[in-house]
Amino acid sequence: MPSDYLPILILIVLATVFAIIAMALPAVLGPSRKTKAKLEPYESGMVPYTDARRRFPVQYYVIAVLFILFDIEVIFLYPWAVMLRQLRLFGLIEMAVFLGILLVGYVFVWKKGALEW
Amino acid sequence: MTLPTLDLVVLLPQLIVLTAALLVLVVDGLSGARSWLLAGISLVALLAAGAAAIWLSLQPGEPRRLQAMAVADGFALLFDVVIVVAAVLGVLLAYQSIPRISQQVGSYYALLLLAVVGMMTMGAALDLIVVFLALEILSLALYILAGFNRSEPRSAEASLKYFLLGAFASAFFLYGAALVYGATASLNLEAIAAALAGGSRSPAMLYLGIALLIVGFGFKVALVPFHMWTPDVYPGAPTPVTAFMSAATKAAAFAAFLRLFLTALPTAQPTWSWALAVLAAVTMTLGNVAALRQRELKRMLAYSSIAHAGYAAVGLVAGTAQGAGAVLFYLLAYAFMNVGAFGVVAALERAGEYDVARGRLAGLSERQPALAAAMAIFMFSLTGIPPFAGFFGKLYVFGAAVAAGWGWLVVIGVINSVISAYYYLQVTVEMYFAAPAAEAPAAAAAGKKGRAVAKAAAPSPAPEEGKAAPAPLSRATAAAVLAAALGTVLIGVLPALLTGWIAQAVQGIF
Amino acid sequence: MQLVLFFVLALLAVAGAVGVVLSKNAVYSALALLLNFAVLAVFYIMLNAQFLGVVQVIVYAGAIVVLFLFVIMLIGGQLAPDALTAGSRRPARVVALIAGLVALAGLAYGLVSGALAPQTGQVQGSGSVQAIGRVLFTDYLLPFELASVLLLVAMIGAVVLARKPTKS
Amino acid sequence: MVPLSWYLVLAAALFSLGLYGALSRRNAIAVLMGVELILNAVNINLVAFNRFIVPAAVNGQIFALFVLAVAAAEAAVGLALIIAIYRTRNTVNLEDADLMKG
Repeated sequence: MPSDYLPILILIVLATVFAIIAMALPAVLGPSRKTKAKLEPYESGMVPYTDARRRFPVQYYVIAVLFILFDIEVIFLYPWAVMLRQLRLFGLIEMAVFLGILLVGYVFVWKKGALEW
Repeated sequence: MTLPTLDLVVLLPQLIVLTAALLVLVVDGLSGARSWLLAGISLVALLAAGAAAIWLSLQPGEPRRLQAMAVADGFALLFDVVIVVAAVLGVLLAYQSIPRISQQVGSYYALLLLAVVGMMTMGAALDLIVVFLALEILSLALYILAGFNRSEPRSAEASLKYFLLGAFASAFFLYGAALVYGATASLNLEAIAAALAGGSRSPAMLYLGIALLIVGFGFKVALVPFHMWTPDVYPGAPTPVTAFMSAATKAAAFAAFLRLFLTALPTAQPTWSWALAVLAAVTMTLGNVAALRQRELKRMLAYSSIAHAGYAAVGLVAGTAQGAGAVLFYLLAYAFMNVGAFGVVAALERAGEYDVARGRLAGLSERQPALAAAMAIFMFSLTGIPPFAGFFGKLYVFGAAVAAGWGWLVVIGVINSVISAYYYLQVTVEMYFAAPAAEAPAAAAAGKKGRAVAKAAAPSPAPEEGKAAPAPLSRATAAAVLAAALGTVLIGVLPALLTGWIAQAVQGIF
Repeated sequence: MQLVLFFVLALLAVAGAVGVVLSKNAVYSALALLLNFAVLAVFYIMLNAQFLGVVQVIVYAGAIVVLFLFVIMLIGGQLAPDALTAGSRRPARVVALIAGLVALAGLAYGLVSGALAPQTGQVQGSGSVQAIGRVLFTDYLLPFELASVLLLVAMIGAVVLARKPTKS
Repeated sequence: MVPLSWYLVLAAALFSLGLYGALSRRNAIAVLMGVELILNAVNINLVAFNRFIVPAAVNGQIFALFVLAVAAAEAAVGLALIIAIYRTRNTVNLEDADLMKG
């Protein structure tokens, strides 16, 4: 029932309020002295030598896509895991087929060198 | 909890092709591209799948079902055969030209086979979810195949256009499916029909849903207001892909279109058949008129394929078993003649070329008489001149429409056939009677002149002649063109071999 | 109470959609899309489809929007290729506006005049993970396996398309 | 209890906005976002119909689940196409980006 989700709603509201307070308080209370060093992105104490907003190499895209596709796989795995006891061997086989097909794709992607950078 | 029993034989053709696709991926991944091996696996699997489909369709008794999801009735299985025909010819055509444009030959064959899995499943689907997933499998595979030529920017842009319009069309299809679900409370085609048998509770919603479904399918088969991707994508895609998708996508989409509308929505037929009749009339006319003005072969064939979608839709408008059978026959004929025509284009094409100018055909009968004869057969058949396959396809489609009372639509169809004769026959005239252009391609000119005399005038080649083709014509391409020509002639000479079989097969969807 | 919640959320969802459509900057479009997706997840939970609500957050908000943003960052929002052939977009925009309005009017009329008599009986847990899993892995087994074929196609596609155009 | 027709009108509104977006935008990524909006409108419809018309079944929700999966796969391929075009056009810029390797 939707009312069961009330605690989650309260949590979301609390978290939002806390974040707002945490960001607002220093702005109101603390002094604001901006220096060049403070405004720079933090790079482990090193002086940054490039702009942070630069473009990535395209090779990363394949990794991102694989992430999406295996993310979809997880949404099927979750109800399967919940139901596995009742599905028994039948469930095991159908998920093996599902994963087998994806595994072939994974091996193909790997062997084609798309995962290297 | 009771677990279902699965009759996997229902999906035997699909399973064979899927296994082959996985095998291609593994072989290509582990041992690098060996073009002949990958093509061989694909060919063997496709032929095996076709044989399995024919074997299944000859089984006596009720069609076998996989739960309430898929059925292996004659209708689905014969459409499998049509798809196999287009795919086999597509593989043969690819053998020479794909390695020229890409190093990823394994991906090509795997995607083609996976597209075939989706196409076959579309014809067999009994549930809107399965129709949708199958449609998406074939669409995604074709978007990628259409953009396979990575060195040609126009090819990639055509592929993006295809993708965006296709995704848009899928969204329409889905919205329509959701509304039909809302109106009937069911996703299963037979349950939808049962829910509508006693009249719909919310007709406005149902008709909106049907309209959106027509838009979705209209995009896939390229009916006219939804055809704008075709003239860009057909020339932009590599020729073997164009050949394959022009015939096989149409077959798969029409299979699902017919089954969905005739099995699930027969009660709404008076409404949708009118809408489709108007679309079919506009499609035939605009497709043919636009094709008249094209100076490039692939673009001309793209518009001509739009017109042919219109002809096939006439059979759907009829909405009878006779009409459904006629569409099936038409698409089988179309698979041979249209893939064959694209095969000839592929043979004439130079590496990295975007489209083939029609002027290149001038004097082809001198240089490559067998190729010219095959092209002439395809052109006659596409026009609808007896005794070729296309004639009987049109005859049956128009006959079914007349029998169902759609006389005016048939009149438009016949007028259109006359218009189409102009540009199809002009191609033949150019091959046989035009003087070759001054810049005749050196590669193609190296024909065997000795054989040129024999059959130059007659439009029917001896089977051996295809093999004796000039050097630049690869054996695989020659075999594809030859097979397509033989099919076109055989179906045209002996249509009775198929009609009885088809008439029985389509009973399953009513 | 539920009606108020519905209106607030619906307003947010529509605002998100408007943001997607009207933002000039692709990054803002993607963020508005995120808002829209997240609000829809709440609707799913209100509609007793809890599992779908969670999946909506994981897949749409967590994956698809991230992929969109990734690509926008990769190539720069303004640099994305034109969808259709170039030319003046004004006629297209007018057509789109008319199409959108006609679609809205038609759909709203069709749906409301459909005079549906909703059966609003209470049903327990029909959207739970168990209920989904029970049906998905028995009755809808074929679509489930087809989904993996679809993912395989997408995987091959990513490898084919995202590689450098190599010319031998 | 919120009536069904409200959900349907909300879905219709999202559909129309998505339609407008997909037709009016020039940027391919924005068009794809419009399509995503339409797919979400579909999902609202499916889930709402499931809840109000066949509350005992879950077939509408399962359809919505597959729509989601397909939307993700579609986005993956579509964005890959966009990147592919971008690369064939602007290979030089992206070669610069490869410097990040070092």
